[in-house]
Amino acid sequence: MNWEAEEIMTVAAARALAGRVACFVGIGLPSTAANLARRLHAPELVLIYESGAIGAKPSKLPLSIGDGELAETADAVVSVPEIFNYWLQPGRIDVGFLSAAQVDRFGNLNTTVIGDDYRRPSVRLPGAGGAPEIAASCREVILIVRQSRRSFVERLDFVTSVGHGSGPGDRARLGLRGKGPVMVITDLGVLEPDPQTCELTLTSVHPGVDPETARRQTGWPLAIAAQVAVTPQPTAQELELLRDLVKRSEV
Amino acid sequence: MNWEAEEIMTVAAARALAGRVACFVGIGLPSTAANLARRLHAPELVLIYESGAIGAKPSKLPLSIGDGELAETADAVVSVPEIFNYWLQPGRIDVGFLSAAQVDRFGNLNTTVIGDDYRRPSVRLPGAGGAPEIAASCREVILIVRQSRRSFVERLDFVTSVGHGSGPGDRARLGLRGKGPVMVITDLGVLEPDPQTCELTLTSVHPGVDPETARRQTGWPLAIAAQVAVTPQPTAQELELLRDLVKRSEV
Amino acid sequence: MAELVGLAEGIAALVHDGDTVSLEGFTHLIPVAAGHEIIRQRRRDLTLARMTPDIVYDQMIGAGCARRLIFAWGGNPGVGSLHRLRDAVENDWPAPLEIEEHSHAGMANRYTAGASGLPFAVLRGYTGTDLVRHTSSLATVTCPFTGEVLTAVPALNPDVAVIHAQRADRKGNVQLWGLAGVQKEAVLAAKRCLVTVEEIVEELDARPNAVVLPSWVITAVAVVPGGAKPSYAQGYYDRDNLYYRRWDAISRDRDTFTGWLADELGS
Amino acid sequence: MAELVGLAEGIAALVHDGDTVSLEGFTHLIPVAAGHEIIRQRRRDLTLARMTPDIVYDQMIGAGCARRLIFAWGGNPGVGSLHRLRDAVENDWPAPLEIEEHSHAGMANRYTAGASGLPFAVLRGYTGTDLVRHTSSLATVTCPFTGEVLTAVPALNPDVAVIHAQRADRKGNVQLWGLAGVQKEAVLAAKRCLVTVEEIVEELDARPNAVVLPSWVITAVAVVPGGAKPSYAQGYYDRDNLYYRRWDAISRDRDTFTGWLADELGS
Repeated sequence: MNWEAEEIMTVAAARALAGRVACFVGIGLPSTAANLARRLHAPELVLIYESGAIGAKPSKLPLSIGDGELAETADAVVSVPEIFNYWLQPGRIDVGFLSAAQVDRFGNLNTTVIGDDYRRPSVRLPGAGGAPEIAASCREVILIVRQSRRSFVERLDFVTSVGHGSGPGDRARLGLRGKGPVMVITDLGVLEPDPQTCELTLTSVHPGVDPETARRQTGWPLAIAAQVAVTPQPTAQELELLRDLVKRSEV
Repeated sequence: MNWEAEEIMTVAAARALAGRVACFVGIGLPSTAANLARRLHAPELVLIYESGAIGAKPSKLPLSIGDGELAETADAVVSVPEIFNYWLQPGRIDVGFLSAAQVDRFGNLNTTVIGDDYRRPSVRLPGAGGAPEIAASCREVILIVRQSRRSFVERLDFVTSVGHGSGPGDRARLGLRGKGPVMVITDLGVLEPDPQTCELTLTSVHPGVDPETARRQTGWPLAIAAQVAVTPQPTAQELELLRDLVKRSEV
Repeated sequence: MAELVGLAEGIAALVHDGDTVSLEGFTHLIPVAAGHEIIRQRRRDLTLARMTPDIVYDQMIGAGCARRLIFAWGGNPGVGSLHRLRDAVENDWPAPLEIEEHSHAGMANRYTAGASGLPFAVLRGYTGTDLVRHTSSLATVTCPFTGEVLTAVPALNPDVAVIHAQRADRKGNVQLWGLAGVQKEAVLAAKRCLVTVEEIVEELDARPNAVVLPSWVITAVAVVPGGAKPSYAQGYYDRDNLYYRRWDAISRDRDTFTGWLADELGS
Repeated sequence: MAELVGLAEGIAALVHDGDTVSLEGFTHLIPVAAGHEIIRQRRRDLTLARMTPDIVYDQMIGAGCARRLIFAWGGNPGVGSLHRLRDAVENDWPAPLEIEEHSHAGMANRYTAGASGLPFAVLRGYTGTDLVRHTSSLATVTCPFTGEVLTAVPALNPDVAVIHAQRADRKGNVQLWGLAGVQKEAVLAAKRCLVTVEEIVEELDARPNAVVLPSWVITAVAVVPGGAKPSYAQGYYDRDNLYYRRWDAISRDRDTFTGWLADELGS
């Protein structure tokens, strides 16, 4: 079957959830990937939405983080202060899924402003939401960001959420208790932090993508692993379930 | 109708709740008085129990602070952390009802130990429970204590809950935001803090009680108001409702 | 005890120019009708607080009600930007908008501290982010037992909280269920509060995941059926997802927006 | 994910000599059967934590399980003293008992901090009382915004929390309703936890005021019908008030108590 770049990105993200118990889900691609994973290999995956739904099992993709079906299908519904204080903050949640307008080579994220002047930005983005604490407290973080020179930047205009800070040891120094980003899934491939330097390194490309293309779409000199793997093709089952999910969710 | 000392004490306490909206209720005589008030002049009085029942309307006296009927009849049921943090601490509750093993002339309370050595007391009492924060945070506090030289003491063996501390201005200095004890109801009469000195002063006696008897039953030289009122006789209705309540509540 | 009022009367009595106002609702039960009434009554210089300002705050900002915004995430959920919010921040239109920016965890804890009668709350948050450099209402606090340094946020105690709930009884006890967001905390933190409800019922029979706010902590209740549309009220109506998409087109352009404002709110 | 175990097996696996153990339950849903099993298995040197130690802690203390008690109110609710607790504190029988004493507000906040992954909690409490002189786990903290001085209590993170709930499903999701006390906080604060339940059901249908603890935060579930007696389990059985009165007579005298211990628990 043929597929779009966004589809393989979502499928790769869903696959990355194998073996996880609980996942803190942001809206958009992370939610699509997490719900796809539940339909594929991870039927018991616990989806946690910051609106207070723990163990939500939506039949279609919620358009917002607080759609009614999340509460109706959840194992437990709690208040927003409780979801952050009792569930996210202590580090109970295996994996947090985040996206961003900008990401840098250490997996730090910007969702706040584009432009040099915070008070008078050229683009005002939505802001932090739950991201800073998801990035800080989940045991691991997976990022999903479309790869381009505009989004993969040398220097963030604003650090909204901390990945690996300025490099090795920085998370520990800041008192951030989760591991930080372990994987960045893009429409071109997958980047992982180098175990020594924490710098994001291209470790696989999606079928048909040249590592040099990924480098050209990155705003810093992208490190490329000695062995670059190729993402296995999306299976027919993966694509069918994904398309069904997206179709059922159209407004 | 004839009545017992404990009955007029309870009736006097119930009367003292006139005009109050919400009352934080301890078990025992405070609970009896608050439930009597609901049946008499204060049908809308909101009873709050530290077990998490807000607006409980028990049909009989709960034996414990967490009897099932409290939750079943409550307007809202919340967790124990919530009852203390969201409901008691901010000073939303008009009146707290407390009792104690010892009370001193400034309405400070001991429910912890009898004896000089905290680590090896002659009598180990139950302890603080909710009392220190009820005494600190309710807008006003009413005490119900049987009056004797053993309970009305010159010096507490342990300060579990602060009344007026060591006198005027002490509550403000300690950062306690409620007014503190406004009334001590005993089996002999009623004591109120002197507006200048905060010292508990006998302001009324129950019918048939001589102020000198109250003084003899007090472990410090009891101040007696220039005009000592006499508690109005319990009415037949008050006594009947009280006795019915007590009878229905027998185990 | 809560007073039963009309919506216009309730807004007139409770919301004043210059107030700090929280219209809370985390996607669910957003008090949209109340926000529109604030626009109709031409309130000015408000400090609008909310975890997730969405289209009703976009409308209030575009209508010129707000001087300041305290928030954590300002977007059109599932759709994209809030264009009126952006136009205010990027271009001062229709008026400059000061912003005070937090994370969700920080805002939730600010309300929690406010509801708890505490001056601040402690959390693990913000560390290493640029929010620390730009948001003045952040500080650190040291654990007196372990020496660990944590983040402190100040209590948020709005002058007025406005929420929408499914129903109330005649005494003014309010019940809401489903995703309950931070509404209880906002109400308990506020100096006064207005609750719009779908209906008044004789008896608040028990509902799963229900939050009951007793009458004696509520200032006023107004019956406003559909008062949360285009958001949803669980058990009453669904989210109008199409409207959120349509808002993107309406709000993108100043003239379209001012036309909408005149047509829909006579403002 | 929670494992389904027998009670004896669960206690053997989860509760070890020297542990800090919280059997929580605020009058309702007290895990009495689990406490009795701890006595039967002759655990020693436990630090017993609980807001309201009542007769099951009196029994455990009298049986010699405890070295230390962390608590706020230790009485026989509605009846009077806990005679075994008193005998331990006043006369070191059967062994000396260290005590660490708090208020309810303090204990509730200690569990809340524990559940929240924070090292401490802030409250308005204790000020001016003698608890400040005798309880070492109290400190002050200054608000970085207002300069106000408040009370700090350290997080309480038991090695094991034990609670009783009405029911669980086959996956080990636990549901309890009615007065829920501080059980959620105790479970989330603890390193591991055991939940005894009245029954396992196919489906946890919604209940008013229900708390659901998902399987993945629970270590083990044991089916123990009547496991909260003589306290009560709302929807299953009432509080046996008479037993609380009878306990006063049984516990008042060491010989009567040791007879009870031998007869009832073979200990």
